Amino acid sequence: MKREIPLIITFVAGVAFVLQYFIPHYPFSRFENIFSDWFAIVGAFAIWLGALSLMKLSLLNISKKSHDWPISLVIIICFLSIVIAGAIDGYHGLNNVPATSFRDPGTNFDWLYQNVYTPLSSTMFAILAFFVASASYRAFRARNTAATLLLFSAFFVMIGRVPVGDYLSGWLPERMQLSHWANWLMAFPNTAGQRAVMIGIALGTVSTSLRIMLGIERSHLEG
Amino acid sequence: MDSALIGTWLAALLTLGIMSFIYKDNLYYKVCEAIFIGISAGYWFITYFWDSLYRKAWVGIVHQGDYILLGGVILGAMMLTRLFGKIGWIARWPLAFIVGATAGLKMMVYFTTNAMAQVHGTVNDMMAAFSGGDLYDLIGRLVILIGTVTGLIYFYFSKEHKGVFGGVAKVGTWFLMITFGASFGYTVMSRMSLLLGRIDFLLTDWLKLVK
Amino acid sequence: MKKYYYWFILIALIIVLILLPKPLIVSPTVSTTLTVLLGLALVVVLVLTLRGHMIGRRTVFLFIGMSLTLPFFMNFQMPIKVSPEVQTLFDAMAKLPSGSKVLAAFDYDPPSAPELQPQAEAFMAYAFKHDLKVIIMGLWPQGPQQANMAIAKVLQQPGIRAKNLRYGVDYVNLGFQSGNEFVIQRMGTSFSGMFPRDIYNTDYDKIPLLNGVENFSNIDFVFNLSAGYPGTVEWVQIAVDRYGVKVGAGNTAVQAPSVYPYLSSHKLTGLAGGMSGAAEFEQATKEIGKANTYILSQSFSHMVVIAFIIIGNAALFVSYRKSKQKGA
Amino acid sequence: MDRLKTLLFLISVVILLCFPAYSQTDTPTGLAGDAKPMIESPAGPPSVEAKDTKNDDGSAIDVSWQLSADDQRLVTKYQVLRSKSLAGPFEVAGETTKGQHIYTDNGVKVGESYFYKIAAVYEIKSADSTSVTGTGESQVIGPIKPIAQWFNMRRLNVLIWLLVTCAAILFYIWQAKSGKELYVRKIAGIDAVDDAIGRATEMGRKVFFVPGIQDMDDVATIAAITILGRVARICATNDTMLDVPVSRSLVMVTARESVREAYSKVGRPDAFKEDQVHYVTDDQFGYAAAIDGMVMRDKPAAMFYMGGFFAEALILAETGNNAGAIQIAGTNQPAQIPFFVAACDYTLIGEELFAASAYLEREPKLLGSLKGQDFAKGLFLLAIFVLLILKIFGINLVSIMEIS
Repeated sequence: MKREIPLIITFVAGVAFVLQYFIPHYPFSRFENIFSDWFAIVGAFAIWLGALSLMKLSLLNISKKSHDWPISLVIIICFLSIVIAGAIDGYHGLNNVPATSFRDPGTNFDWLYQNVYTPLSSTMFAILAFFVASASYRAFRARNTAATLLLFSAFFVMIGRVPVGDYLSGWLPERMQLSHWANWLMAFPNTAGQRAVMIGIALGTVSTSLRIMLGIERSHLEG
Repeated sequence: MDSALIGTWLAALLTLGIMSFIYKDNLYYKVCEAIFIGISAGYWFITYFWDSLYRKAWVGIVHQGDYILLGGVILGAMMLTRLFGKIGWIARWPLAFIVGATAGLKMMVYFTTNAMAQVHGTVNDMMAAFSGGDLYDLIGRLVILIGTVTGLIYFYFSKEHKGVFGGVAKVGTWFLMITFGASFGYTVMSRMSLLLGRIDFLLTDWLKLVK
Repeated sequence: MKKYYYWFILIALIIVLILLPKPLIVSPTVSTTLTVLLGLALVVVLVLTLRGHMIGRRTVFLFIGMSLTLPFFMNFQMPIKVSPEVQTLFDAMAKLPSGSKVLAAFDYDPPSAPELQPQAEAFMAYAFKHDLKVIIMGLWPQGPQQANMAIAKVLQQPGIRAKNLRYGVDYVNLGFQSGNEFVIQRMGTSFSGMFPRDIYNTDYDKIPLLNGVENFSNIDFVFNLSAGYPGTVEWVQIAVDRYGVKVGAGNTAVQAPSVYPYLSSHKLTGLAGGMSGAAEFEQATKEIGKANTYILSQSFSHMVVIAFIIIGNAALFVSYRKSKQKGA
Repeated sequence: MDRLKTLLFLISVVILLCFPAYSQTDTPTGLAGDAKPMIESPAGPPSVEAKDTKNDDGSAIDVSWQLSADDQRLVTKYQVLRSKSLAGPFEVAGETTKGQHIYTDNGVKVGESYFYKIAAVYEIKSADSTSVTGTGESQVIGPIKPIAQWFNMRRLNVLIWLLVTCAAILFYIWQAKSGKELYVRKIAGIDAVDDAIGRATEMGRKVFFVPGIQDMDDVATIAAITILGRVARICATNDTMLDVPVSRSLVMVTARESVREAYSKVGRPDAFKEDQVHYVTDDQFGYAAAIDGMVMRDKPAAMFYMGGFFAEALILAETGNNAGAIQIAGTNQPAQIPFFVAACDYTLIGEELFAASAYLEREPKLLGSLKGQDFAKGLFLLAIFVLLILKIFGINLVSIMEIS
């Protein structure tokens, strides 16, 4: 039972979406709508699961007084503060006339979003710019034909996609200018390579999906 | 002090805190990171609550009597059993649903749009370029055809890369490398843009050095 | 140097920056001098590297920081050429008669805002000026909020404020729904099924703009701003290939190269990729904004990265030659 | 000269006189003095046709009409009017701009009958509100019933291609399971593993294996663990120290088992130490920073990066490069492949990672899938050539690949 039912659910849900593609008639069209709605709701619970697991882990850390327990405390405080702000703002919004949303400008939730969430999430990825630069200097080497071609192509794209490329090559005829090189590179060789990768990945996806639906692949149901 | 000013200073301090990582992994960074983890988990939690669970499920079931949505809620609630060790196996049901539905939809969309339509596009464009169009376009389309075919041959694992076949696969790798080079250039562009956004914030909104 | 000295230096620097005259724009001569100095510093790095002294990581960081910061104070203008992909996108928008219904899908979060927010603002301004009806939604929860920010900014333009645009009549924000590509799939049969209410919990049927909007067949154009999954790929796979709607996109630079095959197979109607795409899109729509300011810093940083790659490889080449000579 | 001036004057007078005359005939706005603007109605569309939309679930009807005679002159839009009875009342089902002559009405329900007529509308926009000034209606047609189809015939070609592909995959999986030897080509990056570890042995330095930051539910991590088994076996034979820093606790457990097994297989179970495979942190950048420290301290001779990598790939590859290690990478994350190619000696690109694991592990379901995919690739390549050659002979069959 513990094994069979999930396999049946996987099969039914998967096949419903495949059949829906070919059969427009009721009830297949209806199945697809119901499953899409369910998917949206289950997805929300899946995110909740992630957040609640994080809370559980942090609480365990604090109760066990493991070495970085103050960090866990910070996590919990921040989690609760934005959740409470969002809940209150949302609840007030329901009673307002006309109704307002918890993420409207001026709410506490929006304040946290603008001044805490946005700078932190943006900066987390922004610091990568520094690492790209240092890797350019210290690691990216034309050590073989493949890497050489890659770096040449990168060169044309990097210089051709910003106006400085045309500034430097402005003396050349229109079709020889660097932006034109970059356009050509993107439109043709890049498309070709991307397409080969795309078709390859698509077939890989088809075979993985097929294995999952037929229960040949069941690693997701273990553990 | 108004809340906007406090907000800007807070945002600036948090920005600098994360940036301090490039000097060295330190406590300031660790605290900022913890704030980020907590805030973003809470952000997702409450957003999904209002947008999906309230607006879609609660209102749908209670106000509009769309009881079929209850199926989704039950499956979703099963998901949360993961938090309670012993009955955690129940969570496999909704997981099976998610994995199955995704597999079914992905199988169709990838097979049609990313495989068949790409083959169609390659052939169709080539034909169009043959029958009319300038030399520039013809060469470009030919490049796409050769690149796609040789690239696919590189990813063909059932034959050893020897002789003519090996040569063709080699051409395929060249195309792939040019493609990866383009991605490389674009990724560098993206990373610089992100940092640019933060520097703009620090200079314009916080220090007000630039308009 | 003791550890806390760094803190003193940092705080002193911040104080100096706060006290500086504002706004700080330097003259063309100073700009040129700064640029030349940056170039000279790179030459010094080249010489050092060729002699076998690799400069430290933090020095490289300093270079990139400078190359992004200094251009903010400069007043250079560089002509921007609109690339064919962006032109296609703009042409598709320009063809829409006034009153057309455009679905704007905001599928990104704050980290991608530097690249995508200028596109969002240019799009909104263009749409409002040309009386396009905009229906906003997001497959990413942060998307609708980024949309609100763009609208708030655009509505401050006098020309647009004079139009007295009304929420629910000229634009509407449907908010976010979970479900990734399943959301698009469901919208193929019914928008109101997926979005029974807008962000203000107003019923779908009570919003005038959405009157008669059943599914994609009532939508004239989809404009998708995307930073990854779910995003442009899913919009093309489902909305275009199954429901035949026209989709144009603005992407982060990381994602842009991988959607080119869709452009070539005419599934995607135009693409603005990354900061350069944003600047070109601003040029095309004549809604000049942040991206045109940013593009100078962007140019500088690209040049520095290219210089670093060349320097690093020159060092490799020289050491390779040396080892060959020794061997011979 | 004077004569020319007179002529010019006369011509201008004539032109100016003509202007009001033109404006009176051209614009339909009313005459001066009238309180209400004069209404002029465009002619209705001469004929209308309504048909069930094919290949759908019966929720749409295609309506088409001939353009009104006044399409270019007066019409500003067409309204599609729908009713459930011949007599009405008719409601607006949709609108199109002028010059359009087809509309798909999605507002219908399967099983019911509908009547249609088309109104050509002439509309003037005034400053504050829109006022309709004239309409011309077509004849009513109907009844039409929307019908749901049981199979979307336009998608028959997709079904055939899909069935062939899936059949091939299943066939090869079956073949692999029944013990048939299936050939997979050598992969350069995997062959280089031996040399890289050999070098580490000669130099007496460590080997690092980094299995990415994804958990065990990611296929790339599973493939990585397979490759780790191979690496561990060679290390055990050569008596080279292997270090595996891990970022997920579940991956640690699996990787530890895999390494222990490898050491036992070559008869060196004593050489295996538990903390060779050790958990570092779940945190992305924290993980990268920690490995950075380890690499700087130990200066390994070879580094392997296999599995799912994201932004931290760049930091890792740079670190290994500075330590002077031979680096072999493999990932299915397209965004990171460029960085690995530029900074590593060998890179397994995307599918190669899975092919490598199938090649080493020889697990039937992976091997069979790989062969099945190869079959489909071959088929697609063949299709490209055949379609192009047929085209040269004037036969256009490209629609067999078309999706709709």
